[in-house]
Order: sequence, then structure tokens, then C-alpha cells
Amino acid sequence: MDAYTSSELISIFAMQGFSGISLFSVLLLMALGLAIIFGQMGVINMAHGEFMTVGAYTTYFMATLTETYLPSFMPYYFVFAIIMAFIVAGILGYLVEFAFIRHLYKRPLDTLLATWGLSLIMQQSFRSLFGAREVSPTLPEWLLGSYQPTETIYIPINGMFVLGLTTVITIGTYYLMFKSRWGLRVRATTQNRAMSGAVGINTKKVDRYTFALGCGIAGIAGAAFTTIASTGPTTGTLYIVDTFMVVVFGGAMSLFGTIASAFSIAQTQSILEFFISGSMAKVYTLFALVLILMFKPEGLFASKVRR
Amino acid sequence: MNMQTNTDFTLAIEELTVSFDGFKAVDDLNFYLDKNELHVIIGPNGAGKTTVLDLICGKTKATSGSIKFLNNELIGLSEHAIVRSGVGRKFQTPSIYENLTVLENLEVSYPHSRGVFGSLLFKRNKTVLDKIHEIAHEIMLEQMLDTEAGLLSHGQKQWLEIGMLLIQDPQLMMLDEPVAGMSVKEREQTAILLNKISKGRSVLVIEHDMDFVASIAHKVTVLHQGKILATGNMDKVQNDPKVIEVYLGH
Amino acid sequence: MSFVYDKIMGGKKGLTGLIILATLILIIFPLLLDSFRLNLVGKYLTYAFAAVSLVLLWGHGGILSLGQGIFFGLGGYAMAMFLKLEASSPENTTIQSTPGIPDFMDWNQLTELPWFWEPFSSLTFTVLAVLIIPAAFAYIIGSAMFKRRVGGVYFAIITQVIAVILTVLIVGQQGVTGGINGITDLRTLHGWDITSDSAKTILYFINCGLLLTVILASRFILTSKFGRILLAVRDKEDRVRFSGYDVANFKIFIFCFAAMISAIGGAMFTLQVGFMSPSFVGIVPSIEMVIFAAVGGRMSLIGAVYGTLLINFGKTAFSESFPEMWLFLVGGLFIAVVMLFPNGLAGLWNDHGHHITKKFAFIAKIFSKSAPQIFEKKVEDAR
Amino acid sequence: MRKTSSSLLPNTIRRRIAKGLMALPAAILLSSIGMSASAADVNTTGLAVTDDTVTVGILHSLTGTMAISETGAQEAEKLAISQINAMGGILGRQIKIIQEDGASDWPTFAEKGRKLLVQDKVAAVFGAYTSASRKAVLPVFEKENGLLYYPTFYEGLEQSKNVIYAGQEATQQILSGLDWAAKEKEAKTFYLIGSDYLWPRTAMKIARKHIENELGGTVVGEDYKPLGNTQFGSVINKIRLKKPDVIYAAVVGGSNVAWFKQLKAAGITSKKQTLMTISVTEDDVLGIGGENLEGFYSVMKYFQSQDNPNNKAFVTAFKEMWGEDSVIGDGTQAAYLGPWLWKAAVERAGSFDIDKVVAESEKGDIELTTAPEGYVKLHQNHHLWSKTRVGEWGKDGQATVVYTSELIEPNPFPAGYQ
Repeated sequence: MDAYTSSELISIFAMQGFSGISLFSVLLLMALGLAIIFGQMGVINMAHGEFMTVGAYTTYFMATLTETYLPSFMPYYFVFAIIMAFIVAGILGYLVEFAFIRHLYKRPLDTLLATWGLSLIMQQSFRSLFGAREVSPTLPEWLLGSYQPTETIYIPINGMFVLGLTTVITIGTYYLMFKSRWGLRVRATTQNRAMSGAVGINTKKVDRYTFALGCGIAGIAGAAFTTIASTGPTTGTLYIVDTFMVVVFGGAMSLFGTIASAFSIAQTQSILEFFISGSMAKVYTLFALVLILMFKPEGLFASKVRR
Repeated sequence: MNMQTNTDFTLAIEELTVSFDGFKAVDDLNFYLDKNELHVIIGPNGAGKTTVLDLICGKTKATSGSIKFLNNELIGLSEHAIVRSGVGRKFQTPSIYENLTVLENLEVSYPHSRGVFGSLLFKRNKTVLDKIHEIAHEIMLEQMLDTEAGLLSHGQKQWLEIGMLLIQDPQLMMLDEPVAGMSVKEREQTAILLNKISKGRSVLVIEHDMDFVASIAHKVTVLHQGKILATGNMDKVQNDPKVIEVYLGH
Repeated sequence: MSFVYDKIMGGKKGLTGLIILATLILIIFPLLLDSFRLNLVGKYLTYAFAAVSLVLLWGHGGILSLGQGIFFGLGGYAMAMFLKLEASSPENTTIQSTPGIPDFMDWNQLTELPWFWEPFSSLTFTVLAVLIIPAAFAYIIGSAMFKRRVGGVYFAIITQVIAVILTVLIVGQQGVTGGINGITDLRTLHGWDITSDSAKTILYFINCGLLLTVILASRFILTSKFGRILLAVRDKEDRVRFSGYDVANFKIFIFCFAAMISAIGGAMFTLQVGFMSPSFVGIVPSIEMVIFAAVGGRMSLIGAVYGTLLINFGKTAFSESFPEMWLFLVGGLFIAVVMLFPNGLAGLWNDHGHHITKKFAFIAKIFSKSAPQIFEKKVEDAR
Repeated sequence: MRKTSSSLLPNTIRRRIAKGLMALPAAILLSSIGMSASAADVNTTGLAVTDDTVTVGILHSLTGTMAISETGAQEAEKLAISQINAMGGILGRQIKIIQEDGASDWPTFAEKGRKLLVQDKVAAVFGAYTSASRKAVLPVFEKENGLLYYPTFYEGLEQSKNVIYAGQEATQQILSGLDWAAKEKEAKTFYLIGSDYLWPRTAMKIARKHIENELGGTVVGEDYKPLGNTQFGSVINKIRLKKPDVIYAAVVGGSNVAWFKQLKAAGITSKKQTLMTISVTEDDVLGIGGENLEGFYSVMKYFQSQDNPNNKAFVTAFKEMWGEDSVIGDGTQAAYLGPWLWKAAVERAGSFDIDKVVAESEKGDIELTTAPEGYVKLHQNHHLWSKTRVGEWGKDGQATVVYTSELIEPNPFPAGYQ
């Protein structure tokens, strides 16, 4: 084996640390929307991955539009694409809630089946609209490449971008759900529907907007992921299991739990991948999760409830 | 079991404490229940009444202390072992199997063939049916054996759950609010029922309805913030100044 | 006799349903369908084992397993390992650098058979393995989960993760498992050519026989006191526990039994289709199995078989006539089942006639509004 | 079939001529071109052949994860068939297509393959793409004696009577590319990375043996990621640690996109690092983006940019049929060869009978001088003689061919590489 200078090793160490953090921000961004929909509302949304894909395709659509009609706007379009992704996925979520989720709040396991059907329909819609091939939006120059704090350290800019975006969205979600009056209504509704209705909260409206918000965040996640991965009709299926894992492992009701869970899963996987070759890193990570969940079925950070 | 001194009690709870994230729902509780005694626990909301029942039947794990039933320690036993040793418990809201008939509800509660394979090979023979009819008669549901339990009135559901305990012939029966949601007439019938079933076993009841308590209780304990405020017969407790303060002060 | 009649056949109503099903799969299908279609039906009926297992587990026990594919796969792989060893005799594999081991091992530079493959050269061991390995695996998962009272959604998701782990493991360890390609090219069972038409027909009938037996055994369980306790656990778990039952044991038992049934289906699948691959272990097949049970009516054993047949016929028919559209139709069907017929086919069967027509009229209205050309045909078919 | 209407006119004329010729003694006809022999003569095994049509199957994934890659292949097959029909078909018969969806699901491939052979009695099937789908349908084709034209590069180690392999087997694709890297780039150390399934693992096995035994180089790392994996951060760091002269990659599908985007983001570009891949075609570039690939090399037998008359005609026809935006990758071109190879063999056999067509194909002298990739010849072992090319990707998503090998003999069971 070649000899390495200590500065090289430090650089690798730093970059490895960042790739763990980068995976963490990806997992967290994926899980945030679901933490609201599944954690707060109890809806097992198997189409969550497809809502991310909606965000990704929206970004692609915006990129194509900008490239064709407003090429000089290319450096800035991405920010608008993210907003559009949120709006489009949110509206779609709003409609889906209206069309059938609202009839199923009392049957959570049935939401799983219905949303699975929905995910099939959405996948085929993507295929019909955008074709079966993977697409990739042209990214603005400033999102490409890497930041070099020293000669040997390369920090991917898209990774930092996702990290930053995740931070903003997480803080935003926190304030919305736990500090704002609206969040109070959401939490009241999910904890006691009848009582919330009685004290004058329009629970139907709260449900619909909460679901739309969760889907909107999924859309943002999808838009952000166009910078690191691909977009195809079945992209969503790649994410869905990981997403559920993060939310469940963290303890479904807890935002902090979701963050901690994303962090521990990401670091475990990232470090294992560095030392173990092949797919086994994934197997070990998932296996550890299942073991822990068997001992702590309520998830890592669910608070003890007096029963 | 004769090594112990307090052999006379059906139930002996000593220094029992449970805390949820630092909040002590039951705090250093000492409580004794005699054979053939019908004891009612009263107290304001959040006093820890239901938690005490949960602790006895193993639903909640105690932080410290001891619960002895017929001189056997219950803490550490699993729920089904506690039930099999002779402790029956009715829940606050009637907890019956709505999709099964009254007969099937009682049959499921019949204390035989409780293992997996026993239940697969269980046969509904004459002994079983006789016992079911006997209990159904006692809880005034003999005419409704083939009715789906979900169709019963609220009061009848309460009786059915009591019947499901009775069929197991427990030494200690714990009833959490047995007359909640009942009509006046049903309350009277329930009082008679409880007086009848307390013969030959100990009964622990949680109840809010003071008239009902007065009509059944041999002894009353007032629980407040996880501690015993007063204990004794109904008159004594009702006139206790601390009790009056707790009830009126709120 | 009356015991058998009441307990297993399910009385007059149950017996009628069973006879209709038996007539359909044992007489009508073999008479109407050519050997290709009959083999297809045979393949679908192997999924019905898993659907029936979900009726027990989910419909009656309230335990939603999104991992029945695990057990279907374990059963299928056990059988495939036996058949593969037979297909890999040194004479058949002279072209390999190490003759006498399965081809995919040779491709992955293995030079000898891994130890855990050895016993699978015995058919007796294999048959036992098909039944016992999945049940034992279910026992481990079940004890860990149910003793700790993991249930509901968590159980569903954990079983799903286990399915993912197993898939990644099988794909990643391709030297000993055949990887993503699976174990392919299985031809003979003790010298009997299982790819011939006559063999396929015989296997079809064996499969039907096993399926009917499994339904009868499940009936027996459901009509026993165990069956009522299962329902009781589903509706009021605490009450059962405080009636002196060790609830976990009941759940573990039914989970193991369901695993065993699914595994029989998997083994029959391997025999009839001639290969096994990780695509039967993962999430997608596992969820599809739940859908089969849901479409049939989650409480009905026989309904599960019809649900499986209906979805798979539909899938094949749609994909032949509109290959680019079938996901729309299948997806729409899932949603419709959940929204409009929560009790599935069995529920429709039990409902009154006018009720059915009303519901159909409703769907027809929705469908004709949203996508006239595509859906019209389906509505006609459904009628 | 969208644009075949243009071929209708010559067809009807031809058919009329054929009908007129029917009046002549059969012997003259058969000896002349054998075009209008009756269905019974050209088909003794009950295939779906009538007096003026012959039915073939196309079996690719239209749905599921593989639809991405298989779209081009089925488009090319349809193009070739429509061109053949426009030329008068095969043995005077128009080719009819029955298309089935494999749905990216191997058992579905087996089911549909069996349906095409048993129910539709097709004379040939063009289809399958992944190794797994081929392995799934293979026993069916052998059992039912069907004929499959398999359109993509693959791991080798297989030779079935019932399959014609139109893509390269692994040694054809790999060896000369590595030789080129060792010679031109003076590469000594290699880092191998692939998706975790049979083809990349077999390809890497061959590459490793060649690097270690023939080139005197070393493999400094070998990694396989699960299919669909989108996180390459740790692997990229490992690569940085090992500093290989060449990264040798066989990552497929959606993972491929993530892999190249993350490489670029990590600052690993062609300016500093030689990267050679055996799994990127023009199709994949659409998803990956040319800017992420610029300067990296692909080893393929065909690139869309190839400058020869055959290819120009092919690209024009393909775009005319499937749209101006179409791109054509290696697998698409190989798929296009399938119907032509079949046509050549059928016409020489004078029959659609599978055994006769296979027998002609096995003579080892069927050649296509009109192949877009240049020239190919069918070897006795059912694979094609072909040239291997190294292409350097440009920002526009097209590759410049920087190296073309000699015609390489296919060798599905390479001694010393197993």
C-alpha cells in the first residue's frame, strides 16, 4: 500500500465526514414530509416517493422551459423550480387528500393499499408524460463542482446546497408545526379530532393543508435530489423504504427523533460503506435498525406516554 | 407461603411507587384488602386510581414496591400469569369482543384451554355450556346468548364484561367504573349483582357515583395525587375534612 | 362427521363456497383452458397460498405482514435449491470449470458446493425445509416482535424492511444464491421432466389439492376457539390478555402457520414455473399479496383465491391488450377496492343484489367520466 | 407502427406480382427466389405463418425500471421490421408484430415469452435485455424450441441453440478497451466499480484477470453497489484514497446518474482522472447529462456518431420514425441487427422453421455489410464478430470514437478468464 501523508488522510477523513452529513441531509429531507403525513396524521403514504418524483419532474420541466425561452435566466431558475416543486406537489397532495385520503383516516392500514395504487398510477403518468427514459435538468453552473478549502479537500457544492436547504426546511417545519398557531391546530386535530372540532377548528381544512404540506415538502426533496441523482418514472420507489425507516426509527411522533434517526442511519451506512465492500453495508445497516426496533419498537425518541 | 406474616389479606400493597418521566402517579402507597371485602377507591381525576389497577394486573410496571396477592408477589409476573393466579379486571370503557356473540365472549373467557394448542382442540361440551348459562343468568343476559355483543346496550356490555370475569372465578375482581353510562334501574341491578358476587371473593371497585358507592362499599379509600387521603367506611370518609377540601377545593 | 362438517367445511354455506371453488379450479379451468393458460392459472394459485395466509393473519388476526414474500421466497428457494442440484449433475455441467455445482456458482468462481446447499440434495430434507425453515424464521421474527408487543403499522414496516434485507442479501451474495437472476433452468424432479405439458398438468392438480387442503386447515383454525381468540385479539388485545391468555403465543403461532402456507405456495411456484428469483421476496410482491387478499375480502379464505385470480387475470389481460396502460387500471382497481368495496369480492357476494348494481352504476359513472375509452371495456368485463 | 404507411404501395404491387407468378410451376418459383412458396412449405412446424404474413414477437419492458433502457431497443426492432416490410418482407411475407411487456419483472418475461411461443406461435422473438430476463426466458425458448434475438452486450458464459446474441459478449467488449487504456494512458492501477449483479461482476472478473495477467497492472479496489443505489460519497472517497490511474465502471440504471453527478461534484473530472465505463451509452447520457461525462470514455461496439454511410442512413431513418430528439445507443443498434440477421438466415433456409434457420445461422457465414456499426458476421457460436470502439464523451451527449479495434472473434467461454 502506498504511503499517505497525514494531510491527505485528514482530507479523506474530512470528506468522508461530509459525505455522511450529506447522506444525513438527504435522508432527513426525504423523511420530513413523511414525518408530517405519517407521524402526525397516521397516513401510511406509499406514494410519498412519487410526490418526490413530481418535484423532480417539475424541476426538469422548469429547466427545459427556462433553457428554451429564457436562457439568460438559467443561473437563477433553480430557486424558482424548488418553489414550483413545492406548489405542484402540494396541490396534487391537496387533491389526493380530497379525493380519497379523507375517507380513510379511520383505517390507517387501508391508506397503505390505496396509496400504493396511487403510486402505480403516478408512475405510469410520469412515463406517459415524460417518457420512460431518465431525465436530468440542466443545472446552473454554480451548483456544479466542488468547494476546495485546501489543496486536497473537495466538498461537493450540491451536497452543501442540499444540506442548507434541509436546514432551512427543517427549521421552517419546526416553527410551523410547533411554534405557530396553525401547527397547534394540526397537533390538536391529530390528537383528538372530535374535541378539536368542538372547539371550532375546521379539522377537514387542517387535514387537507397538512397533507398538502407534507407532499409539498416531498416535492422540494425531489427537486433537491435532481442535483445528486436521476429522475425517472420509478425513482420514487428507490426512496420509499428508506424514508419510512427514518421516520419509524426516530419514533413517528417526534421531529427531533426523525433528525436523530436520519443522522444515525446516515453515519452508520456511510462509515460501513467506506470499510466494507459491496452491498453488505446496506444489509448491516438495515439489520441493526431492525434489531434496535425490536427492542425499542416505539422508535428511538418517542416520549414515554402514560397509558 | 406460610413464612410470611400478613397471610390474612387477599391483597397487600406496600410502598408502591410508579413514576412517568419523573411524575409520580402513585407515591409510596400502602393498601390492604381483606377476604370477602368489597372496597371502593374514589378520588378526583388524575388521582392515580386506574394506575393502581394497572399496576396490580401488570399492565403498568411499578418503579418500586411490592404487590402481594394471597402472599404471592405479583410484580414481575406477566399479565396472563397474574390473571391465571386469580386476578380479574374490568376496564373503564366496556372491553368486550363486539364481533362475537355473547356466548362466544363468555366462551373465550372460560378459564380452560388457554394455550395455543389447547384452544385449537377445545370442544364446547356440556360442562362449558352449563357454566356459560349459569353466568349469563347471573348477569341477566341469558336471553341474549346468540346476540352479537356489539348490539348490546351500554349497560349490558358492562355486565357482559363482569360476566367474562365471573366465569373465571377470580379471587380478586377489579372493576373500573362498572356503572358508567347506566340507567338508574341498571345501577340498582348492578349493585345487587356486585353484592352477590362479592361473596367468597374480594372486589376492588373504582367509582365516581357516590350513591352507588354507598350502596355497595364495605370500605372506601380516597386517593389523591397518588397517595391515600383517607380510608374507612363511607360515613367516616365523607366527613373527613381533608377529603372535603380536595373535592370542594377543586 | 358433524364435527368435520361444521368445523372444517364450515357448515352449509362454507361447503357450497368450497364446492364451487373446487369445481372451478379442478374441473372448469382444466376443461376450458389450454395447457399454457392452465399453467398460468397454476402460477396464480401459488400466490393464493400467500393471500390465504394474509386472510388468517391480517383479516382475522389484525396483523398486517408486508413480508409474506419472505416466506413465499424461502419456500421457493428451498425447492429451487433441490431442483438446481439435480440439474447440476457433473454430466450436465461438463462445460464448467468445476462440473457438478450449479452454473452460477461456477460463474462466481466457487469451486465447491457451500455447506448449506449439501442437505438439499435430499428431497425429504427439502420438503421438510420448505415447511420448517420459513416457520422457524417466522418464529424468530414473531417472538422478537410480539413478545415486545410490536404491532400494527410498526410490524408492517419492520416486516417490509426484513423483506428488503433479504432481497439485498440474496442479490449481494450471488455466488451462493444466484443473485438477481435467481436460480434458473430447473428441469427435472427425480428424473421427472417438470417442464413437459403432462407434468405441468399434474403439478397443477397437486397445487389445487394443496390449496384446498390449506383452506380446510385454515377453516379448522378459524372455527376453533383459537379462531375466536384471534378475532378477539384483533379487536381487544388487552381484554384477551387480561382473560389469562398469553397473546404473543397466539400471534406467533398464526404468523408461523401463515409463513408455512406461503412457503408451500413458493415451493409450488418453483415447481410450476421452473425458477425462483429475488423478485418474489421483496416489497412489491409482498404488497401485491396483501392486495390479493384485500380484493378477495380480507376475512374470506375463499375470497382470497378469487381475489388472486381476478387481479392476475386482469393484470395479464390488461397487459396484453394495453401494455402501456395496465398500471393505470391496476392502480385504479386498488383504490376502488379500498374506497368502494372494503370487504372485497366476498363482501359483494354477501351484499344484496340492488346494492351491487348501485355500486357498479357508481363506478361506471366515475370511470366513464374520467377515461371513457380505456375504462369502458373494464366495466363491461366487470359486469 | 406509425410510419409504415409509406411502404404500403410497393407491398401491394409486390403481392400482386407474387400472385400472378403463382400460376407458374412451383419449381421455377422456388429455384428463383423462393418468395411465394405456400405457407406449408416454408413452415412445417406450425408457426404463425400465412401465405402473406409471418408473425414475430417483441418482448421488452415497457414499464418498470428497465423501460428506460429497453425503449430504444424495441424502437430499433420496429424500425428494422418496417424497413424489411417495405422491401417486400421475408419470403414474400409481411412481418406482423405481437408486442408484450416484460414489465422489468423476470417471471413476467418467462410468462410472456411462453405466451408468444406457445399461443402466438411466433417465428422469432426479439427481446430480453438484462441477464436476468434472458436467464428467465432461456429455458422456455429451449423447451418450446423458439428463436430469440438478444440485443445487448452481456456477460458471456452462455451459448444456446435457441438464442442469437447480437450484442458483444464480455471479453469482446472488455479486453481491447483495457489494452487501449494500458497503451494510450499508460495505466497501471485500476479501480473497479459496478452494480451488484451478474454482468458487472463477471465483467470485472474478466477485467481483473486481464489487468493482472496480461497487462501487468494492479487492481487497487473493487466495489459493488446495490442496484438503484444513489449514494456514492464513501466510494468516491475510497477511490481518492487509492489514486487509481483508471476508474473502470459498470454501474447501471438510475445509479449511474447519481454516480456521475456525484463524481463531478466531488471534483473528479476528466482533467484529473481517466474513467472508463462499459455501461454508458447515448441513452444513458440523456439522464446523466453530457456535462457530467465530458472527457470520460465508454467502451462499446457502436456509437451514434460513427461516420459511415450505413450509420447515417440508420440514424436518419430512426429519427424519422421515432422523432428528431431520439438518441441511439449500443443496445439499440444491436437490437436493430436482430431482424436483419433473422431475415438473412430465413431467406437462406427458405423456411421459417426454427431448426432450419438455426442451422443456417450456425454455418458462420451470415454477414451484414449494411450494419450501422460497420460490418458484422455471425459466428458458429451464435455471437457476432464485431469491432470494439472507445468513445470519448462530449458535452453534447455524443461520443467521439478515439479507437477502433480489429474485428474480434466472439468467445463466450474464454479460457483463462473463468
